[in-house]
Amino acid sequence: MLVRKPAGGQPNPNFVQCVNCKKTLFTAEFEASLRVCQYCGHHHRLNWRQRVAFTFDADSFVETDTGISSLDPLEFPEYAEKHQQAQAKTGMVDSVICGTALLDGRPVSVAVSDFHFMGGSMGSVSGEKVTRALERGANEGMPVIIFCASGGARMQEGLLSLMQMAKTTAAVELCRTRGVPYIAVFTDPTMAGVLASYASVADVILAEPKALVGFAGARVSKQAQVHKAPDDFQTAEFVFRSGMLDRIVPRREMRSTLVSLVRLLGGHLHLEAKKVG
Amino acid sequence: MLVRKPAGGQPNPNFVQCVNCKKTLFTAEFEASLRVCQYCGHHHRLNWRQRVAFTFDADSFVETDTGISSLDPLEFPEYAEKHQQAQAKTGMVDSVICGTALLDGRPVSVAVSDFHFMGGSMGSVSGEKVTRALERGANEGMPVIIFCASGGARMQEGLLSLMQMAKTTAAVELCRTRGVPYIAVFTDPTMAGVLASYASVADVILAEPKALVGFAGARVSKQAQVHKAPDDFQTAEFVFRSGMLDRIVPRREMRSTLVSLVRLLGGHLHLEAKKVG
Amino acid sequence: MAKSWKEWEKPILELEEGIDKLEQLIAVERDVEKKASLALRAQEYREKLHKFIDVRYSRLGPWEKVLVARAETRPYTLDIINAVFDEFVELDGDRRIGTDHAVVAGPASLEGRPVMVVGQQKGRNIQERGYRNFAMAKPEGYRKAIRMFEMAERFRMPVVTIVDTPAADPGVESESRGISEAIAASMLSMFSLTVPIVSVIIGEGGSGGAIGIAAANRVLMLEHSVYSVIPPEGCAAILWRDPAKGPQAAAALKLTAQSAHELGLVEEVIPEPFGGAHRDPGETADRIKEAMLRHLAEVAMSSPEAIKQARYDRFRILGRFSGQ
Amino acid sequence: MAKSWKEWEKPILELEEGIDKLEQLIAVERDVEKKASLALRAQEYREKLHKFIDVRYSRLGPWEKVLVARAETRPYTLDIINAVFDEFVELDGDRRIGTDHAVVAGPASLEGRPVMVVGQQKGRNIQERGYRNFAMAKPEGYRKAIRMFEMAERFRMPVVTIVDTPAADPGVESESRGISEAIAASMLSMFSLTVPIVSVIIGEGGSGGAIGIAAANRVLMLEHSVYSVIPPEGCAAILWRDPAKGPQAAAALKLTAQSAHELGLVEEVIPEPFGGAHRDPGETADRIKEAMLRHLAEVAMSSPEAIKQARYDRFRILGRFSGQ
Ligand SMILES: [Zn+2]
Ligand SMILES: [Zn+2]
Repeated sequence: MLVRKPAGGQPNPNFVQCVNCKKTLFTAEFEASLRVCQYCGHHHRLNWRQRVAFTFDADSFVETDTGISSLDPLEFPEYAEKHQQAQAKTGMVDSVICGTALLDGRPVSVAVSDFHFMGGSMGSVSGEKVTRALERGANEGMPVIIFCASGGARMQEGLLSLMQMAKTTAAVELCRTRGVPYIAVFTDPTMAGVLASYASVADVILAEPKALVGFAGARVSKQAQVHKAPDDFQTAEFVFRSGMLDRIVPRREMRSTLVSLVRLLGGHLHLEAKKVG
Repeated sequence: MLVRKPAGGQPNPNFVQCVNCKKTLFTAEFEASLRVCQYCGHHHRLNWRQRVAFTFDADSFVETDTGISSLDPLEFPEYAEKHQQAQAKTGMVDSVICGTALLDGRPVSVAVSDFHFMGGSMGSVSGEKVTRALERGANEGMPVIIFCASGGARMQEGLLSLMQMAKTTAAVELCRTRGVPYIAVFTDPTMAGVLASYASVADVILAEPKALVGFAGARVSKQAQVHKAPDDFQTAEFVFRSGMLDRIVPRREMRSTLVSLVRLLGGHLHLEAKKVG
Repeated sequence: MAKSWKEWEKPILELEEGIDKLEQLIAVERDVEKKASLALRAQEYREKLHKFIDVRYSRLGPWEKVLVARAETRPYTLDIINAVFDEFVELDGDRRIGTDHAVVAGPASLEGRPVMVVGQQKGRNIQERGYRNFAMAKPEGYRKAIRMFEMAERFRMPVVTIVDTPAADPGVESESRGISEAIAASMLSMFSLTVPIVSVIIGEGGSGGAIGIAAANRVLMLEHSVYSVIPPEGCAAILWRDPAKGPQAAAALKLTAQSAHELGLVEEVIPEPFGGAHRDPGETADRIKEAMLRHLAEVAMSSPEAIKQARYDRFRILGRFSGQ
Repeated sequence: MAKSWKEWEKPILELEEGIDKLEQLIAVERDVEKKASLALRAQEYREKLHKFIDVRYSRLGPWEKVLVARAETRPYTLDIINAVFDEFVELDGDRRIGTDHAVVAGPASLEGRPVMVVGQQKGRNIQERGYRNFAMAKPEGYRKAIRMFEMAERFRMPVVTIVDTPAADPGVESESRGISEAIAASMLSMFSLTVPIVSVIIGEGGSGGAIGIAAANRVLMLEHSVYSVIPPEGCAAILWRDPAKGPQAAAALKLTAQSAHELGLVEEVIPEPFGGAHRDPGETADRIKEAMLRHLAEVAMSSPEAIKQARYDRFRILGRFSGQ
């Protein structure tokens, strides 16, 4: 997270420090540049509210499916406490928020994963929300946009978390059958069980620069083969070279890129909507 | 080709020499082992009659589409002469023979390319025959088996030959749409325009051991990158490692493998035929 | 709690060795009385062994299940395939870049009916393990599986998948060829099929590596197999920074077939023969075959579109949360 | 017959240089009479040049067409894309192993209507040529194209392909990743679509590399583009063991747009502006756009299934033989 520069013991809210280059930035400028460092270009992690604000038409986002919340089906050690702490810290019910929004006036179905909530891990609730976002798009003919930020499946819900990989992927298949475009955006980090399910089978995949993207924890996959790993292993840039991404999009161009993609790939939905209306 | 061993100036028909290890073989044993050398295992090239005899139920092959023959649409230098020589040498009209046959009692649609006819090259006539074999399978619900043996497209028919790549591939798509299995067998050699069209998009691809299989003439593709090419570059074994083949099948097991595949992949056709009958 | 299969099997092996030795003595003993006495002792040993195995296998803990599921004496996928199917033609290749011997696949005949089989294959010795990559499939393996699924759809063949993997391959090369995409695309392909799919977990159902080929209409598990979102050692390393606490993690993760069944995540737990699948692979295969046939027949009662929808619905309801 | 573009362009370049020099002289000349006389000469030169170009480009032989089609001053695919479409979002990746900059692809807006574009891109200087691999697509490029074709089908977008390649990449790595399969699978994918497909050959239509993305409902060729089963040099090397006999081979192969049209293999030859596409890329793009819109509209008149069938029928009849 951002470390506010201490000034006389108290953090000064007018300044922030870049987590990458450690330079001091004016908070106002930093926010105006969408929390991208003006010196090194580092894209700082966003919470879901910032992501929504930076992406969709002003005040157009309507959160849905707010009523569902997590249980502790396995009575997993310390899960209940950790989960409550995450709720208190973020003000979120779980790691994914879903809803609808307008993008340059066009309705889209949205899910945003927030890494600040238990590392964005996917359990029953976040899997359900992603599924509902995809189903809403499929059923109502709205393009689906999902911002990924996750360490993977949430081990504290055991096999139930693993099942979310299949469930969300099934919902992607539904979008394909219905001809509804689904765009995923990989933000830092997009890993493991999320990457190996709904994230990787989007029609179009965008990523923020330098985002960590990979299947196995870097430790695991480098262990045996560290000599083979390029310097930028498991970054968006590496994954792009591997053919898994469509574009690496700087944050300031993300909204306009999504606007174009939704207009071009969702054109048939627009036409059909017109016919009906 | 096989060189008969001269004995007192006259070739002795009781002996042949292996083109690979140069050992002398009894003609009768050589034929009984399907023209595979007993010493080095070299699979000698077959003409289409041998291929049919070694593969399908005895006397079950019925040649079709015998009426079509080549023109010289580009009036290409020396094409007419070369084509006539090939006809005289092989007794074939062009490089591909098509028809129907039984395989362990089950009807199949068949095409066999014969390398002895102008290197098995694909012009208008062979492209048409392959297309008809695939269409017959698609329309009549018969699995399709094609034995490939070709240097590629026939340049003497220019762009018309290139169009056969698309035409034959379209017929494969028809088989897919109709749920008719199509099995290709790569024999020595399967190259260029044939490999880059109907051959490579078969449902199942078998190959004879050591068959030459590749896109570019070995000279072209090795030119710049000779250091990168493995020793078995453009052999069936290399192509298998590259994930392009299902199995390398020794000739003595080819028939039984095809029998199993036709029975297992064509089971639904059988059931439907039963329902009708 | 035993940390390894070897340690855990020790008492059984010792009893078996004892019986072997007694049998040898009996064979060379000429004195009739002594022979009878030795035979009696052998019988006692046998009963003791039987009872020991019985007790042990009727109350296996989660970690012991992990040990059994990973045992190298356990029947592997090809053992099951060879015993269950009348015929199997292995096919290969992802039509992209390579072969993957961690995945075996191809059409097979099940009681005379064609099915498409895809499974993960472990190796029994060092050479085999290298060749099979410890049953850790690479992208090529999942893409080969997708080819088979697509063929099954075209040729109206029910699909059977056999799961036995610690995980998908986590290597640098697998990352660079899109192991994540391959797993996801494999599930996506399975969800697109209108033919029945039945998956059987016969040993280790290792997280993404397993679910990648287990998006089925019915998922069955052998009694002592396990199915987990993360290897227990990995979980322990993250939670307690101590991979040796695998046994505790195994308990927390609820990774047994019984737990999965209670959570409603698998349709049936297939009982293993006395003392585990490895003590009677033939009987194990028979039971798998019976369950496989029954579930395939049940799924096949529906129309193609309904089969696809049922698969969607099966997974759609998985997850536990409060509220709507 | 000129063996290279440079040699062949020499007289034009000399005339143009002459005119340039005269213009410079005129600019600095103060004597009015001399100025007028120089202007007259410049005008004569200009007329001579115009006439020379006119004569030359109205009777280009097959080999000269090859030279023009390969000219590095010719508009390339991205030049055409940028001029023809209101918007273009380049997408990338084969979702298998890599990127391929010889192929550019993505959704675009054609007069406000979404279309999917796939084209082959040459490079103009050494760096660009390396980056674009001389527009020789690798398996990754064809597999990226397939992704785009499949998206176009799902999202009901007409497809436009732009062909300009000497050949598919013949390297060892392309072989090991299945360049043949990739080309064939790309055609197979195109034949499966129910949306309209129009292909435009703007420069070199190089054998398998070209047809791999040209299995379209309509195939259009720029007036001086070529389309051939084999590069003429390669043909000459095989036929006469002399690659330098490319010009003779070019004639034998009948590789011009006009020949292809006469053989019924392309629907329309798009006339190039005076002196070739490279002398007015804007006008060239306008003409391509007009033809593209017209053919797309014609194809789109049919139902989706009829569009697919029409594509099948278009290729089904290609070939010349006697008998039935
Ligand atoms: Zn910085
Ligand atoms: Zn030999």
